[in-house]
Amino acid sequence: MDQEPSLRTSVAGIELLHPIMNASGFLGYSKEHIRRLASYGFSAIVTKTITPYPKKGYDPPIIIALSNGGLLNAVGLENPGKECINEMVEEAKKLGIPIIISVGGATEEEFAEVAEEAELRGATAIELNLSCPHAKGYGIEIGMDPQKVFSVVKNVASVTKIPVIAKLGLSDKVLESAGKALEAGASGLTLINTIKAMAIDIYSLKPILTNVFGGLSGPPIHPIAVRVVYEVYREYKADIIGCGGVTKWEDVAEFVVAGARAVEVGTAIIFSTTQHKFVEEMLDSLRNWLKMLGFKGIEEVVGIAQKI
Amino acid sequence: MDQEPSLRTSVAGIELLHPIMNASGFLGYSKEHIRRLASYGFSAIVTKTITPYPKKGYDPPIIIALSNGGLLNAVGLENPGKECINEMVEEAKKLGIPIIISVGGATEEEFAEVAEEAELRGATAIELNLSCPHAKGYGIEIGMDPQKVFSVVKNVASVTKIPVIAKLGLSDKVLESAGKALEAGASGLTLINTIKAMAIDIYSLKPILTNVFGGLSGPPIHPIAVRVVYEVYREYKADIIGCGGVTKWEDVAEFVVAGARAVEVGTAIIFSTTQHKFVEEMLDSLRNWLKMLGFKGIEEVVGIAQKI
Amino acid sequence: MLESTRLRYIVKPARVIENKPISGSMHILRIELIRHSVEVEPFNFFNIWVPRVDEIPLSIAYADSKSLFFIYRIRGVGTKTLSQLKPGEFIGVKGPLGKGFKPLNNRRWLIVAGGVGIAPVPFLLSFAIKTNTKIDVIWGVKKSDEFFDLSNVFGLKQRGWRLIKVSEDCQDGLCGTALSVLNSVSINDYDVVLAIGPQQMLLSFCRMLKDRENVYVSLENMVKCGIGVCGSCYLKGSHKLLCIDGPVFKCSEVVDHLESSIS
Amino acid sequence: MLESTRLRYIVKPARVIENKPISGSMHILRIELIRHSVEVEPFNFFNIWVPRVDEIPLSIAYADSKSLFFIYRIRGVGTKTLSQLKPGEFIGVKGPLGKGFKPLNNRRWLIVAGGVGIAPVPFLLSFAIKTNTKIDVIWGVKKSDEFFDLSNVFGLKQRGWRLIKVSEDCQDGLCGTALSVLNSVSINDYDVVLAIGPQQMLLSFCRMLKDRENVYVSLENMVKCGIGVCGSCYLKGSHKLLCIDGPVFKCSEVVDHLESSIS
Ligand SMILES: Cc1cc2nc3c(=O)[nH]c(=O)nc-3n(C[C@H](O)[C@H](O)[C@H](O)COP(=O)(O)OP(=O)(O)OC[C@H]3O[C@@H](n4cnc5c(N)ncnc54)[C@H](O)[C@@H]3O)c2cc1C
Ligand SMILES: Cc1cc2nc3c(=O)[nH]c(=O)nc-3n(C[C@H](O)[C@H](O)[C@H](O)COP(=O)(O)OP(=O)(O)OC[C@H]3O[C@@H](n4cnc5c(N)ncnc54)[C@H](O)[C@@H]3O)c2cc1C
Ligand SMILES: Cc1cc2nc3c(=O)[nH]c(=O)nc-3n(C[C@H](O)[C@H](O)[C@H](O)COP(=O)(O)O)c2cc1C
Ligand SMILES: Cc1cc2nc3c(=O)[nH]c(=O)nc-3n(C[C@H](O)[C@H](O)[C@H](O)COP(=O)(O)O)c2cc1C
Ligand code: FES
Ligand code: FES
Repeated sequence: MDQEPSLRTSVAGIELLHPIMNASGFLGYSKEHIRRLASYGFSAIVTKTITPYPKKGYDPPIIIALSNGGLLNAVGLENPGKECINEMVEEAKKLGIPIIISVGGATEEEFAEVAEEAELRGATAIELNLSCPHAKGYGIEIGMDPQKVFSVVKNVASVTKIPVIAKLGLSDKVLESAGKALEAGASGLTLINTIKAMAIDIYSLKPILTNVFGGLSGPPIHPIAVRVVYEVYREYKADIIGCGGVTKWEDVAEFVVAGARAVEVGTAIIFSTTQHKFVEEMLDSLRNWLKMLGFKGIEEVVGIAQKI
Repeated sequence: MDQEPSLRTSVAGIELLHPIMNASGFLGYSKEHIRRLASYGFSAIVTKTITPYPKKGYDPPIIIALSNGGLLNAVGLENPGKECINEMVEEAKKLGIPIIISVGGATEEEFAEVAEEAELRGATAIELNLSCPHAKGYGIEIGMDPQKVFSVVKNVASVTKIPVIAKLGLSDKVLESAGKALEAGASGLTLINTIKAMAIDIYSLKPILTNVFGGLSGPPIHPIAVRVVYEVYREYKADIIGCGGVTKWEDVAEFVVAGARAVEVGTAIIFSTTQHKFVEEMLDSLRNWLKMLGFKGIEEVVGIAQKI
Repeated sequence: MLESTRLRYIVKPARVIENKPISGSMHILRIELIRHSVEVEPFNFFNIWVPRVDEIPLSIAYADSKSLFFIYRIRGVGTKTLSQLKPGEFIGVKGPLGKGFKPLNNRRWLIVAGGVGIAPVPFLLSFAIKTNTKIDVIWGVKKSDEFFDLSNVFGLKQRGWRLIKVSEDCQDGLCGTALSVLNSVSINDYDVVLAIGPQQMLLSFCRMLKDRENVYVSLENMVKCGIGVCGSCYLKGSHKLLCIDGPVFKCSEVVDHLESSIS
Repeated sequence: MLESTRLRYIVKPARVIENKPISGSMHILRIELIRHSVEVEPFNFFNIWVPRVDEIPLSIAYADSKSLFFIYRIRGVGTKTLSQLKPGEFIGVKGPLGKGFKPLNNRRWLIVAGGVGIAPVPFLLSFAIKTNTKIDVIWGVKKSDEFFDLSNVFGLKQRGWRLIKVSEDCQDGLCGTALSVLNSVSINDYDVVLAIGPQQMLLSFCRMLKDRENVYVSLENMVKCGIGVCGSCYLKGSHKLLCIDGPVFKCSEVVDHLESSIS
């Protein structure tokens, strides 16, 4: 009997039973949310981006599906503030699952404040959201500027001992920003966030999202995300979490061979009609794939497509 | 009897019977290509990007379809050099259709050289390709840098009297680059080009395109392109040609209400099973739409979604 | 499957055909989708996009081959603006959302509706008529002028269902609240008992009938995205989301939520 | 429709099952698609992706429920590398590309194949057998060791078709070129006469039969994208593209192209 290939992986020092976690912003600011996300079978839970104080977010419509298979959102980083971290971490511990707190802020100090709370409450790691394309002052303006990335990451890494992962979005300087994040002490990178986009209703002749602009996610952005992962891995051989348009197991595989040690899934959760099985189904297929190619574990194929 | 709404439009001083032209790079470097493009019913023909001297391009695979509904290409600006402009312009004149020469170059002088040839041969206008995401030195490096955009456009505009349209791609500074292009004398803007992306085969574990990276086009990029058009129109009220993922008449309408006076269609040509009818079908639907909303012509709705 | 989910979550353009008061406190909205068609079940809801103003979850009140109908009460800015839309204006709808909840053949159902909680009932009745399920509806309102003629508005056949009206102003129908009438009904005769209306009413309902298996409520909660992403509609103490697991739940699933929501 | 076009243009992973010489100059490649299935017609071709090396247009030679077969000759780096792939290795295929060209019921066809031009013939014969069309194949080669046993390789039934072998070295079959035999055939007996092989042969063929309606050639041309975008496969003097309008054309459509390609 052949042994089943292993899907165990580690990223940024976090040990994972398998490479599939959820993407930030799909639920994730209450213990109930954590319970639901855990029931999907993710190997770790990533929370919604948490800011120090409650943030109201935009008025609906905040999330809509598009005819190109993607999702467009401008939630506006709505969250109840850092107080919710405690109950989420407790819930995750009860369930025995690693929990990564996504951290947002308008200033370096705000990032550090939430990160400290996360560490204090016993979170597994921190993901710095440096890339939201539609929350003014909280997002992509930071990730686009390698110097700002450096100082936010540095500031957070200097006050916390748990792993710090920097989440970057698509930008002209994403490669440089990635380098700066690593230099500043990030143990890993999540690539990428949504891409700024919009949709207009051609009958009422109005933009649909209340915020007018939003972030595009889902299958449309996948080939772009794979490209970013590939380029960043090629340059830095960093620990990368691939994010963007993972819908089928093949997308996970593609991210991994491009250089990701794990992936995050967002949009696909919603479109799946078998939410409580689809992670498991992807894992089965990934095992079969590794077996077919003669590999013993998924870590063997991380970045293997770089050899050309 | 109601009068049919008019689809006549003008962009960058070019009078068009209707707003739908082809996007550069879908055929377009021989008289035979022009004839075929004309047979699709476009209101103007845009050629493949022409450089002063023949350019070989990459080895196949150069263009592949993706499971997300998009197309990924790295053709490498293959073209026979500026000598082919003459026969194309002659053919277009024979067919009575405006022809826009897409111009590429590795230096400011090269852009000017092709532009002069285009004017000499009697082309209707010039589209400067400042945005190819995969042809080293010929593309997005220019469009990303507002100063370079300024000097290329300026240089070309100073040697030609026919309209100069600057084609820009997605970049952090697209708004600024658009402004610089207009300042330098561009009569219009084409927004946007493909977005840098890649695809990896998970069995052979290799990137599929010979060039590894390519440009993503088609429905996946449409909401991003609409956003760019909307932002640029909001800022400058410029003459804009919307480009990116136009597949159905609704996409044309969306671009127009965002601020475009015309659109270019690329990827959809290939996936259409009724190539010789699909422009006509879109035009019919656009007329019905305008009628339903009570407008007399498409020019009335350009940018109308800016009023929010 | 995937495609159909996606289609549900797209904001589909629609035209207002009719939009007017039908009773002292309620309005009826009739719309036609412009380019799509949808399949709807009772208790599905739609997020109604009022351009540049709001996205409002409303239960499907009735659907025929061409139109979708909604019944709503003005509560805040969103519903107020909605009520001002004129025939010919355009809106968008995201949906059908939520899980349908519909009768199998030859059942007996009891519905207890409070106020505008009546909204999904006409469509439910039309399904019941088709499946030969008998439905008794207790409809309670504060003021009698809230009543409208259920069967007339949607042309429902007067077969297989009964309406028991109850008003607190005692001007029409029985006198009291919907729940007060429930005490005099023999619950055991029904395969399904379902309440819909204000949270306080649902809480009392579930407390009254908590030991039974077949009692349901159709809940309201803060619905923002409607598609299971934003988390705003989660039920406290549960991992359920109203927008994709509901709006109909067993009392046992929501009693914690109701207890902690109503202080 | 749209979806099916897209699927054709995706590079679909495939595994090499068999890849070996079948005659003095030709190789046979048998592959299995890993995750897709395709519907193929005679004269469709596939762009075979040899990872990191090339993408090579090859005609479908035969297809059964599980496998696709190709017959090819080594010409340059691409085909050379292809010939070195071992069973178990992975490639990708884009296709089926081009328009199919298949017999209606109960026709008579004459095929004139030069060299590796024989590639699409086995699949065509399997279609002809099904549709009761009678096909005569004149297969000319330079050296007799290029011949392989058509029916054996693909297990074709020996019914409804005849093979006339012609070699320039006169070691096997008739002596001469495929076209020289054509002179002694009564063309009028056939509903369709189609030539496939080197350009020079196709040009001579079209010149010989230019006054007839039902004469076709299956052309080769520089195919890069295979999907009608890059323009490399255009026919000179025409607005046709080989990759989406061909590879089979009437002689009248391609004679200008052939004349100007061959100097
Ligand atoms: C599944 C579902 C089905 C519903 N069906 C109907 C129906 O058929 N007819 C009907 O009249 N009403 C229905 N409602 C309630 C309706 O959505 C609210 O009345 C409406 O959203 C109020 O919007 P507003 O802007 O007018 O009020 P606001 O000014 O926003 O608020 C007024 C009050 O309405 C409630 N509310 C506001 N927004 C929401 C929201 N997004 N979701 C839920 N409650 C909200 C709040 O409790 C608030 O106190 C339904 C709600 C849900 C969740
Ligand atoms: C529709 C079509 C069907 C074909 N079917 C078969 C077949 O079934 N069996 C077979 O052996 N050959 C077939 N060919 C020809 C085959 O594609 C070429 O032999 C092959 O591409 C050569 O590649 P290479 O890298 O080995 O040679 P290269 O080193 O690239 O070139 C060698 C010669 O092959 C020709 N060639 C190169 N690339 C192409 C290309 N992309 N398209 C066309 N010709 C090219 C050129 O004329 C060149 O002189 C077909 C060609 C087309 C267009
Ligand atoms: C509705 C929604 C909300 C999101 N909220 C956040 C967030 O709070 N923080 C964050 O870092 N990313 C957020 N994202 C981005 C996702 O985490 C992810 O980067 C993106 O959706 C791409 O992945 P996907 O294609 O799998 O959805 C959000 C995305 C969506 C669609
Ligand atoms: C195969 C291919 C070749 C292209 N070549 C060019 C080119 O030569 N010059 C140019 O400006 N844009 C080129 N483009 C970009 C298109 O003109 C267009 O901007 C892009 O495809 C988005 O439009 P679409 O989604 O309608 O295809 C090319 C795109 C493709 C797919
Ligand atoms: S309303 Fe957003 S998750 Fe239910
Ligand atoms: S091969 Fe590219 S157009 Fe035919």
